[in-house]
Amino acid sequence: MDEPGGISRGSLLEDPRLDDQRIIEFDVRTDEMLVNMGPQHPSTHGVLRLVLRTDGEIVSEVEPHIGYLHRCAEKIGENLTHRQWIPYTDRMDYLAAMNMNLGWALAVEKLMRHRVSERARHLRVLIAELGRISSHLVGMGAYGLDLGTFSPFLYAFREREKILDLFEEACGARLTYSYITVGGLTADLPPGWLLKCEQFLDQFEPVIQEYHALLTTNAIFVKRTAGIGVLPREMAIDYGCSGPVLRGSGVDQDMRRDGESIYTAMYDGYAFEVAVMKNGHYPRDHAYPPVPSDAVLGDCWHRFFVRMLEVVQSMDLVRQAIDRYSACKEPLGEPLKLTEKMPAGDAYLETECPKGQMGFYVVSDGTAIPWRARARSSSFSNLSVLSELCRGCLIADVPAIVGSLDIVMGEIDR
Amino acid sequence: MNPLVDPVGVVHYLVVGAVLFTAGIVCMAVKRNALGVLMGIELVLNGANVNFVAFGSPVLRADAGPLAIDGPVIALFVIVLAAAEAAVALAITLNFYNNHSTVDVDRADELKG
Amino acid sequence: MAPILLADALLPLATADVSDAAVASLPKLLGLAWLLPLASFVAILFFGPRMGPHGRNAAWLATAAIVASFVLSLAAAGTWLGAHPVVGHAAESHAAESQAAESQGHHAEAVPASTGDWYTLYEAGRLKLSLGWYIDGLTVLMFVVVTFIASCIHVYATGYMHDELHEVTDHDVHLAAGGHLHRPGRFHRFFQALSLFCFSMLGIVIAGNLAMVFVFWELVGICSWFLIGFYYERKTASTAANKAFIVNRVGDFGMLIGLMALWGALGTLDFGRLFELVRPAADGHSLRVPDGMVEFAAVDKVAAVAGTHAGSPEAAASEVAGRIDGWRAEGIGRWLLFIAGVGIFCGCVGKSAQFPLFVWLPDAMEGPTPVSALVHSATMVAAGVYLVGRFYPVLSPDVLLVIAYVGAITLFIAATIALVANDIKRVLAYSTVSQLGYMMLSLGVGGWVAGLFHLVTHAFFKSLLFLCSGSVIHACHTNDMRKMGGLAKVMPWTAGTMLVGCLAIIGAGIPFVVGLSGYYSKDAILAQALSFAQVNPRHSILFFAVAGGAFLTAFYMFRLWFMTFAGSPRDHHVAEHAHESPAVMVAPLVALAVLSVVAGWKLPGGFGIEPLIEQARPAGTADGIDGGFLFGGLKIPAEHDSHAPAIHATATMTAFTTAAGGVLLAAVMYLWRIVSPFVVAAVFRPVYKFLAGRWYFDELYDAIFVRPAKGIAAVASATDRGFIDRIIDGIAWSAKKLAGIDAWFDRTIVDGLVNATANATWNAGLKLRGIQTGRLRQYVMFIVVGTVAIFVLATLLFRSGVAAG
Amino acid sequence: MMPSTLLGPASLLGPTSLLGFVAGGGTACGFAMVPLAAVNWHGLFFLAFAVVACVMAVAVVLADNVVRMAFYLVLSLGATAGLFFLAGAEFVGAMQLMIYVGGTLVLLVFGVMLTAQAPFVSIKTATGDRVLAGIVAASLLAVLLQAAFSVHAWREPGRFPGDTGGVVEPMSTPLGMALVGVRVDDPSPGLAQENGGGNGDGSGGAAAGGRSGYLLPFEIVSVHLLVVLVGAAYLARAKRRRSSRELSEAAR
Amino acid sequence: MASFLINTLGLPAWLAWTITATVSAALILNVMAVGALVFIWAERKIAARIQDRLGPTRTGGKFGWLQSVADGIKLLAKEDLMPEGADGLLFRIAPYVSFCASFAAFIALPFAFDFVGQRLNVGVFYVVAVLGLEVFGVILAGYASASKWSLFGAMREAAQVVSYEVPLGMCVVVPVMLAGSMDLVTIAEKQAGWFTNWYLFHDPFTFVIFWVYFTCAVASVNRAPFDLAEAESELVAGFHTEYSGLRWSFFFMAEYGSMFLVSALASVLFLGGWNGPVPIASLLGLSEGTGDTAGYLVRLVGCLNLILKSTLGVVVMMWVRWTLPRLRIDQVMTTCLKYCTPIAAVMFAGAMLWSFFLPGGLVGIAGRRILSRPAGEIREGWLKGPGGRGRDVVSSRPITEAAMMPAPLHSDDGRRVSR
Repeated sequence: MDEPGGISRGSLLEDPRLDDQRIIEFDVRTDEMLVNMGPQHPSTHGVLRLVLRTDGEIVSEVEPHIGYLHRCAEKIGENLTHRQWIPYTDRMDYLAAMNMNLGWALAVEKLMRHRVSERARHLRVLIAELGRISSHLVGMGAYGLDLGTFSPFLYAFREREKILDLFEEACGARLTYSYITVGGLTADLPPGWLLKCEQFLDQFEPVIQEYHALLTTNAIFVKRTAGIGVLPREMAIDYGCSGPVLRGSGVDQDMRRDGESIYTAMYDGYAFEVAVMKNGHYPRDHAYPPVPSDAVLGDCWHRFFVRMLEVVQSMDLVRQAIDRYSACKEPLGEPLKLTEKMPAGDAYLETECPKGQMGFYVVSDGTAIPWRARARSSSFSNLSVLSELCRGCLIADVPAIVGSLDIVMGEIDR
Repeated sequence: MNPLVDPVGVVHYLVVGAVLFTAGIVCMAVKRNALGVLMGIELVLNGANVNFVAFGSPVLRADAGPLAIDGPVIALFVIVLAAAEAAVALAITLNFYNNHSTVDVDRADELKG
Repeated sequence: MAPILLADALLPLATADVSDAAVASLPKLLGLAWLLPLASFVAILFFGPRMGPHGRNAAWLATAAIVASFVLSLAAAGTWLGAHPVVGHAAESHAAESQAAESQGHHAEAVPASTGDWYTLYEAGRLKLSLGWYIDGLTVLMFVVVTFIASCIHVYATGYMHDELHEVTDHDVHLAAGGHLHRPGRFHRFFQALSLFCFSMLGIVIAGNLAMVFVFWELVGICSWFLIGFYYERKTASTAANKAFIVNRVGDFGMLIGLMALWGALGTLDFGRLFELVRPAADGHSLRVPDGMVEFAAVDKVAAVAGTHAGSPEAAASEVAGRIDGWRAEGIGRWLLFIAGVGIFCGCVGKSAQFPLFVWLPDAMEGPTPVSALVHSATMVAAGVYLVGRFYPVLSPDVLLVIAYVGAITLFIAATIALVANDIKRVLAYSTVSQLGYMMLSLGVGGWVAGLFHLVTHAFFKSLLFLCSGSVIHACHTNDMRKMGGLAKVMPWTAGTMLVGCLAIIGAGIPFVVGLSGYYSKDAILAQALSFAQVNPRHSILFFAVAGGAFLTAFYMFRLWFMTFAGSPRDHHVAEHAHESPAVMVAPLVALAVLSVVAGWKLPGGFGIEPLIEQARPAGTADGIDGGFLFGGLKIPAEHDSHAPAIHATATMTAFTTAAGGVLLAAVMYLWRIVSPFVVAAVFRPVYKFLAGRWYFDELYDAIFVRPAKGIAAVASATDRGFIDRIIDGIAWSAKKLAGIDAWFDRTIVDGLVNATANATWNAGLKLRGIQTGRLRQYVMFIVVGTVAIFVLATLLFRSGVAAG
Repeated sequence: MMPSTLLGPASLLGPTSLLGFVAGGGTACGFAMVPLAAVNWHGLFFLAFAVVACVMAVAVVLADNVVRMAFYLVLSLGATAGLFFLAGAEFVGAMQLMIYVGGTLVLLVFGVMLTAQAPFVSIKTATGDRVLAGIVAASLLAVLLQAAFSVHAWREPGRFPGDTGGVVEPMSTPLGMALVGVRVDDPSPGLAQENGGGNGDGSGGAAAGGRSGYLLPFEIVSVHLLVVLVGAAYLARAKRRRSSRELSEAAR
Repeated sequence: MASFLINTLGLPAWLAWTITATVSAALILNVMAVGALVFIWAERKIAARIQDRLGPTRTGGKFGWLQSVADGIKLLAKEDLMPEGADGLLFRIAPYVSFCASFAAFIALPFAFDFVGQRLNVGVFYVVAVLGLEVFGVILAGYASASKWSLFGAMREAAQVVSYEVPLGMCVVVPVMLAGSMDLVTIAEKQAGWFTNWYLFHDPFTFVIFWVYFTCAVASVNRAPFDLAEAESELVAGFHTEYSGLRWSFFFMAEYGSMFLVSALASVLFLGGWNGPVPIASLLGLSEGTGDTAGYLVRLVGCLNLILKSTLGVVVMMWVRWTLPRLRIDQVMTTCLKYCTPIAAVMFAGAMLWSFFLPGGLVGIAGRRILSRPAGEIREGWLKGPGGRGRDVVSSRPITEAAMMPAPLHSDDGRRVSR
């Protein structure tokens, strides 16, 4: 067997059959195969490269290789003003760029100890939660694709397109928005936008049942996901997993509730319940399908289901935000003019992005250009657990597990 | 006896059977790969089968031959047993491969004198 | 008569134009009904322990199988009746009509039995072993009866055998280490054996030839062995099982002789062929010694004929054929027919517990009560009677007389023993033996329908009685009637149904009006015995035996009922624990009780069990049989003669008075206690002891067979040890000495030679091992070279032969 | 015509050249001498299948790559199935396709893949072995052909299947009946009479007399297959290997 | 057709037969090629409709009906790539092996009464057997591509198809048993009449086994949710990862041909073949067996019937594909060995018992089957030749006297049995 991509065998286990206590049975003595999944592969969500060590259909080890999308975003950030770096955050998690903007904006605001107006706060909630919905729609549809069903993907994109239409109307862009900025938002909503948004929510709500029918409760889907890639609670915490991956393992943590005050203050007065399994059931404020009997807490199915719940949760939050936003009569306020004089010091803030906890760290030496700008990627931490999850699974489970982690390479490689 | 003008007779089939049989024997004798030997065995059995079918065929002999239905029946049994034999032989080969890390039958000489 | 009613309801399905096809479907229907219990048996055998906790579901499987069999049997009955409706002679048995019309009416048209083979196991020359069927009204009826009773008993046993569902502590088994035996429950195994038994019994019923009968006969025997010895840790149970088995073998030995006589002489065991040979249709179905038997018996004469025609077998054969009628007239071959009949009957004696082989049946009560009810009252013992009935056309009058006497003796002995027995099940067991005697007697005196009718009705009420007794035992945990009494209050259902059973068995009824099922069957037997006695005054003792038996039956049955249910409790410990049985046990009782009442009745259309049996009557047996060469001047009267008012009225009145007398006496002694039973016993002490000792049959057999056998064995053993062993020891000593000399010779000379040879071989082997290269491919080459060499050699040597081909 | 005098030199040339002779010679004289209208299509198809079967069989011998060998074997066996169809044994042909080509060879290919390591895909044989095997095989072929031509009855031409596109007797029904023990192709008068009487529906007792059926061999083969199934599963079963850690613990 | 050529046009027999054979082959080839084109277009449209799209709309004017042709031209024009380490011969030949297997199976498939390439007595077995050969091309492709993903796909395919042949065979045997023949034409003929005569409605067991058959058929032609061999999210494209251009399209043609074939087989075995739900022809007093124009028309309608039913089956397969996720390989094997096979076995036994005890079927009243006939009768029927078996087959094909006569048989004492 040739060694693909110059991966030396030494970096992997010598012979897992002899050292791994779990594999003590084999039928035919087969040689192991090293196979490359990616960086050009239909189900690795971008340019992730996985090196699989397989014995027949059984995967004995998975080693992710990253860096194919590295663009030196953080280094660039040290040469731009705080506001100029916002478009670069767009390109991190390009599926939820709004939330990226929000994270950086809040971090800088934390550094400057600035508070945005009420109207801006509610608008931010509205936009961020819509962004969460659009991100989860992609994650959910693509997950179906990973498992071999094509149609739900297009159903998801159909709905996402409508959100993108709304975003386009608000800020003029469909993917890289740079809408939320330090000290507020670049513009207020155009007239009639709220009505369209409500229309969208109304027609979107029944569509979710369709997704449940096609995916969540589909017998084959359950067979493919339930009990697969079980991530135990402790391991999830140890690896620093966050977001739906963490909550899918039953850890009750959500930055919108448990985060720093500058972030949680944004959600003051909003009623929502964190989508996590507590005492054997999920918060049931909507009609959800029941948990299948062979699903184990922390498996692919639960991760997927948490995302499904968060879509509904976000819809609820958007509705609340629309009410509050339209009740606010004060002006939105202009974004901050970031001049030469910035407070020296540093600030780190984690926000709850669709993929997990996204942290931005800014160190300022008092000039308009940050001395350091760093990002803590949630997908990166979530991906790190992949090797653990894939040990001993089948090849077909690898896309299922990768898909359930819902990673975005732009965020990992930065 | 020209098969292009005269009706095909038993002897034509016998010639084909003989060629297949011989090819199988050569295959068994020449191949060092255990699977090649196995294929040789299949060829040999197939050659024999051709003969059985020929002897029992109602077409090839004007008098239906002494074997009549027995020919195809025996051919059927041969096919079935060949399948069984192949399964066992494959299992043996795999076992051999497990123990010796090769399928070279020349390496299976532990019982030599 | 519920099953028959149901079957009647199925009639419209089988319309006339499809009747042939319908009858053709009978073998399939009945065959399936027959095989279902086998399927259940196999399933339980392999998966029994895994069927639910402790194999609980095995019961449901077995019950489902037998109930399905019952339903199929019903369907078969409907099909049969659709094809051969039972019509017309509604009132014929009790209101006598003109006999001429009668004999023209239904006796003339004999309903053909359906015969054939499912599968031929083996066929070579004359010997043909096949799985076949012989289906007529009797077969269908027996199927319905057997499967129905078996269904009831399966249901009942699910309740009764409940204890076996968990660990059982057997208080009857004392371990050497002290304490009682603890063993796992054997619930599923019980049903496993029960299923196998049903299969075997149905096999006997449907069998189309004697060989098949024999196979299932033995299978029934082994099932009986399993079931009697169900509690095999108990010494009594295991010995009873062995006893039943061995005693039956004695009878089967006779049966084998009969089979050999038939097959040797006639070359077939097929029922249809046998009947045709013995009663040729051409001859009006009258009995005659078949040609084969004559030829077989007159073997020396045949040889003589053959000697005169040496060289032309055809001529000899035609001569023999010509002379056979003459030889037959001389009476040659009669003995063979007699032996065949008696031989087959021997088997029936064993299986149906007739004198002198009845001793096993009472002991067989060691089995669980459902077994007693099914195996030893309703079905297995009925097999003997059934076989006699089935084989009836071949039986000559002499054989029938033997059968009648054996039946009479049996019924009397058993009835007397039952008088004094105290074990509730033993009373019933002896009652069974006695009733079987009735049936045999009835068959023997020509009452074919009466005997088989009694078989059916008896099956209902005897299983009922047994199940009732089981219910009582279940409640009291004892078999001893002396500890019971007054149970009617606590067990009203059991008492009531058992009363119905008792009334049925004694033939209670309002004379000439209506009665329980036993009333009809028993009266028919009595009438036939009376008819027989009138024709053959020398044998009128048979009638008195029957009448006396009726009295005794009534007495002991009511003795049983009064001791058990009437009066006040004798043992308070028992009475306190007594309780009514669960519904699953009571339900079969009620069903059987209803049937015990109505089984003898007839529908307005004239349909009933008796006419159905009448329809199945073998051709040629309706008009009685004359002759008999052994006992001279024997005449078996036609059965419809007994329907004549004179005979029938007498019989009915006799039956009524004897039965009433018996009940009255029992009431006097056990209900009103005017006469103390103890006083009676004291007065007739020798008789009582004789009866209580069961006529000392066991002791008699012990003295006649067992002890002499043991004695002979002891003598043989002593001879062996004292004489033969000595001689052998001496031989051994001298051989040892001789061997010493031989050993020296062996070591020095022989071994030397052998070693030299071995060395040579070894060296040769060492040199030759080079050929064994271990190279697979070379071996192939060797084979090919060898083959080619052989071909070339063969071609060279046998050139001419190949060229000629 | 195949003159037997040619057999001598042909056998020396080995199987390949002989096959070439059979195929080439037959076609050459066929097309050269026979007008097109007189061509026997049955024979033409026979020739086509026979050539494929033989050439592919030889190709199996000559190929080094084990997967290619399997491929050639499939073609050879498939062509043989065609020969069976031509011989009127359609059922056998279909079975050959189904079991042999479909089942056996997939198994084989499976085995090939499991052992398809670069060093084993082609294991070379010494040339001497090849030559020796060729000589021996040639003599074997000579013997076989001599035997084939030695019986006069086999040399008789068969029947023209007519201008009906080869409609022949259906063989599957009598074949199936023979497998369950009834020989419908072999009427013996005594048997029919015996069956007619006695039995109710005549389904029993048909196995007697005449040629016997194949019920017993059929059953034996069934049991044999079962045993083989179990045996093969046993031979290639999952084996438990103790890990080195367990072994070291056991040694302690 | 041959008789027409011989009798009407006066062509010599050899030429007539050659022309007939060529025309048949060409027709079947067209069914496959055109069928594939149509089905690819249909799959695009159906998938689009399922996914709330329009699919091709412009190519060819309306409905994008020329889209497949455009695709084909593109494929023809594509560069034919072969990986460096590939086994050239096997790599090149593999698509054709698959295609030939699929094509060869069509030979025995009857499109209507007498509309069949070659009527075989063992038609069912032949079709199933030849269909099984298609896997061989896939395996060769997988091996020869020298790509690990291809090898994975091929191994999955081998395991899957070998396993699914077992339940598939069991399912197929049920109609064979009911019809008492392995001849597809006979099987379809036995279901003539109202739709209640279809074996689908013969008894509950056949109804169940039809669905088992369909499941196994989907699995054996590698369609979703059993398309493990080309699972694009796991194995990139499975066995045809390295293929492009025309060779790749041959795989596709084989796949679509097989889809149509198994659907057609389902129609013949369970859905009455070319017999419509209502026997319009016989109600009108027309017979398909006659050689006149009416007979040809009736057969043509029957042909349409069969194609409609088969297309329906193909559409259902597409519907399933665009709805369900893909199973995992172990779940595929579980489905086969733990569900399909036992169900098929039980249903087979059930159907057998049913036909034994209730030979008339659920509704229709058919004649007694071969199983319940005594051996003597079967022998007589066989001796009488094909015409004597069961219902008289009215065949328009001229059967000469010589062909009608089976081989003479010997009695025991060697005398010829004269008939």
